[in-house]
Amino acid sequence: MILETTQQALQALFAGAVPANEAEAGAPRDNGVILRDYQKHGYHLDAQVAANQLLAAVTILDQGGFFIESITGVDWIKENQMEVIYDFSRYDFDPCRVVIRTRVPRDTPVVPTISTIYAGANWHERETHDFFGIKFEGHPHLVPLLLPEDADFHPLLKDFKA
Amino acid sequence: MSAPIQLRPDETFLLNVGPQHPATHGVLRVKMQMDGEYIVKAETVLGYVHRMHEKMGENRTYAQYLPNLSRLDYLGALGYTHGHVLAIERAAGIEVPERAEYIRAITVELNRVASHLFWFGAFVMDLGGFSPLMYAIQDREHILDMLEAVTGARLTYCYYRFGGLYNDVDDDFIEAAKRFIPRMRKSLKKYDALVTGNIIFQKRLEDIAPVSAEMCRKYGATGPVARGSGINFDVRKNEPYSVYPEFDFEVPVYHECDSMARYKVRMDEMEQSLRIIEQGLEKLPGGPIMTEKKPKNIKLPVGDFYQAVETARGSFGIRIVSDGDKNAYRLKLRSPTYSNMHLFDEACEGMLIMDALAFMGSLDLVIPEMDR
Amino acid sequence: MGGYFSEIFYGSKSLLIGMGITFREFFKPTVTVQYPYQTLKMTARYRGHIELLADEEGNPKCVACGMCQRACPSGCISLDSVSVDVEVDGKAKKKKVLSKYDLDFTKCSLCGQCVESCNFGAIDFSKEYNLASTRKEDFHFNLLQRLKRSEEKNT
Amino acid sequence: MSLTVLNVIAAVVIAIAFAAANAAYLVWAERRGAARIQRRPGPNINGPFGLLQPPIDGIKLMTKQLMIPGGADKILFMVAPVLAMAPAIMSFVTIPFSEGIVARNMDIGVLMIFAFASLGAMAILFAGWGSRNKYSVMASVRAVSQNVSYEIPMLITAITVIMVNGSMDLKAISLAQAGGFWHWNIFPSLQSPLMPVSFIIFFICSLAETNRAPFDLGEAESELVAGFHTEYGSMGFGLFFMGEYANIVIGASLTTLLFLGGWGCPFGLFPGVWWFLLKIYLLIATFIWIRWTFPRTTIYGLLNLSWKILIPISLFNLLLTAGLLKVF
Repeated sequence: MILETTQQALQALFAGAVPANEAEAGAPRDNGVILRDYQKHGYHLDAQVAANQLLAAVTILDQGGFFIESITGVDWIKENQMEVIYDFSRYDFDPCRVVIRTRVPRDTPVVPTISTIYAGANWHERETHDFFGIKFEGHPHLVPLLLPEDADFHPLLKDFKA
Repeated sequence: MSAPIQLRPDETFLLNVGPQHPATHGVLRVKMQMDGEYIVKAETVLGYVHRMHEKMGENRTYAQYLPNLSRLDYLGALGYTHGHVLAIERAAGIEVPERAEYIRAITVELNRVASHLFWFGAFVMDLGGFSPLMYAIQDREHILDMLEAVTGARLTYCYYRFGGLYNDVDDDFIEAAKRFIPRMRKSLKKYDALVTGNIIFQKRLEDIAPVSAEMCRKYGATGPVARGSGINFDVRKNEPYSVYPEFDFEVPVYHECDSMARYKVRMDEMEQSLRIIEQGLEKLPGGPIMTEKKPKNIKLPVGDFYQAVETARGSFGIRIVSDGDKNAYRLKLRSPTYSNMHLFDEACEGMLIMDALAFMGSLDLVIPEMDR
Repeated sequence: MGGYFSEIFYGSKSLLIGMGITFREFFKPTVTVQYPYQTLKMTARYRGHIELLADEEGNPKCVACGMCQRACPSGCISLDSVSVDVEVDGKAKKKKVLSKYDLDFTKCSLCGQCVESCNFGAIDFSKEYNLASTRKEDFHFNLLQRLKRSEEKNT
Repeated sequence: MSLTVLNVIAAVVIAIAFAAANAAYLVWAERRGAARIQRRPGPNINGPFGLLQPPIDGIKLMTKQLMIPGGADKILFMVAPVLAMAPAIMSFVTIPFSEGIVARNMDIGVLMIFAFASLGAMAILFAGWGSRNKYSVMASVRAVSQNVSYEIPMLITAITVIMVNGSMDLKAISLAQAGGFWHWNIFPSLQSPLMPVSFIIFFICSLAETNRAPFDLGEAESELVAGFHTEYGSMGFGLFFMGEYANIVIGASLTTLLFLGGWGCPFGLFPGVWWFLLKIYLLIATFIWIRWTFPRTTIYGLLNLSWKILIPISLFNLLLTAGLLKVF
């Protein structure tokens, strides 16, 4: 039930035809909402949005009563892109795990912060900044959290050499 | 009861709690801006035992990464390894024999009881009562003995394998587990009388440190912290995995939102875990413990896989981004205490330091799990 | 006012119940093991550090294939082999013989991947747990030497 | 004249020796007792039943370097441990162990012990302030407010006993209760029907005054690291420790003298020092038993207990006793 409403709400962010399943999405995929096979992937909805749509997408989830599970990044070095992945889930018995992802250029990895919507995103964003150097615009306190205070390296980048 | 007092943010001092402090149970640091004994503002500093497990996940094969998972949460390690093997099995499409899944559930629940027991002892010790810790450790020792006889380790287990188990349980284990359950129930009654009913204990926890359900949602708190705030959320029920749908158990939920509610949730959870173990031992089917159709070197298909499990501390998630290689391209560990601790900063404002540290104890922190 | 007195009453009662419990515990026997004087027997599946196993002739079963070395997540096993001429059925043959098998126990996480990966049953866990030292070097085990020593002891 | 001086010196030496021996062996008893409650054997390696553990601990403490943290107020820092120990020893001077065994009996013995007991709060304050440690300061402030609040109900109950027995002389109070346990002050009489309540109040107050669990807020090791003696090592810490145990002995002695008939036998037979010692050690065993059973109270719970429960009840008891004394 919540799955369909969330899917529709997220789909409204995209104008025109967007891929609705994995097969249509192609690789590298275009922005849009995909229904995933829960048995295989472990989550239901997979929405790839542009960085400027992020706040709108997260607001939809916040209004839908989702809680924030985690935020992480992936360094796609071959495609010269950086991906930020947001995991959301629900407390009730209508399981619906939503993944919001956004891709930004690797050289200028900047996405808006969602800590204004979800206070708990604060540490997750700081951690992602630690590991990938992704900048979260508007974050109140973007200093290293898990790495030392003076760390200027980003260990999860694929070209990181210790 | 802490009366509402007017805090003076202009006349404060900075209290550095940790990284070496008896209440933080490890190396956690909280910078507290204090007005007398009241906390005006707190900032948690993490990372003192950060080991970059996620990078190790990229450099090691999936099988080689197995021992890492038990180094996250040293008190409830089996829950985390369970999440890892389930994630790989889901992604690679490996079928697990039923007997193996039952043994996994039994051992995970035993480990959960052990973890909660240790938390119980340490929590009461935070409040100044020392003897319950010793009683709790005494009971926990029985569990560790059982698990040691099966897995060969006491804390950092490496027992589950993709598609099954390292080795089978024997009759001794089943007997020991059956003996343990009534013993543990008796102990739980003792803890109830000695600690839960104690007026000093109640006064210290009741109405202290309220965490609203909305706050839990914003911070992504899970596990007993969320259940103590009236949220009926347990991954075992909400998103059933393994053989948990086969078991008849309840999810204890309390609506008081205070430290006492979080305490009671965990105490009740021990009883529910005992029920699961009881049923598991009864239903334990025969058969193999390892699937035969298992590739020697596991390679996952290209894609993005997520698996959530309910560990002793909350919902643990593991995300594997695979590019088809024998290593993960990216491996993210979502640790529950990381989110649970995050709300501490906001929730402890205006609290007495005494209550704040009791609140911290009620969050059930394991620092290596938080720092990863 | 009634709440005031009932709280005092039930509070005191709960305290007395607690004291009753600790009083009973006082007279129960102790449960601890006096470690250096008493020791526990390790269970059959206890995982100590690994050890080489010998065949009937007292030589290591290991064929120096290096599977364990590759399986180890921490890279704590290093082994080496030499080729020796042996006579099998009257014909001279080259055979790989284990010449070195070192375990750096400081890195080992006792996961058991090496034992599982071994196709020849040449390594197993030892039951040793009294391992303590102030020097790291004490945990660089020469397993080949250990095997020789234990074989000598047995004969 | 010189005999009197010798007497006094002997009394002081004995008092110190008694305090030190008690401190050392009460630690042992506490560790053994706690261990039994927790189903461990406790210290049992050094000597039979671990009886050599206290002297070894003492030697260890004495041979350690005395560290003074940088920035600490040196004088206060050094004075505090002595100030913790000295009043405790002084109080022994006036405690009658039996009719004949007392260093210096005074007409105002009760008053003197209370006067010295309040000096203990100064030691804690000095230690906390002098250490230049935020945890220590917080702990000492807590401990002082606790000591001040618990002195009030303690004194009020003591006054009740003094009124009933008509003397501030500990020896006289004890002698007034001689001849069987039914004469003891703990049991209600026509003039003082609430005496058992007074005893419980006095007992709770002596727990709080000696900073014992569940009122050990000055130490609160899980919150304030080690409270006011965080910065103390070696014999500085040792003196605090001895002072604490000496205070426990005094608290138990005072309770025994005021409520439990002093050295009197419960059945009126063979009164003497053995009964006194038996009673105080039973009380101390209860102290230990309580410490290893309960969690710590909060600071406001502690103050609430004193101001909202103990003080009103003890005041009511005082008034009731005063009235009944007039009637009967």
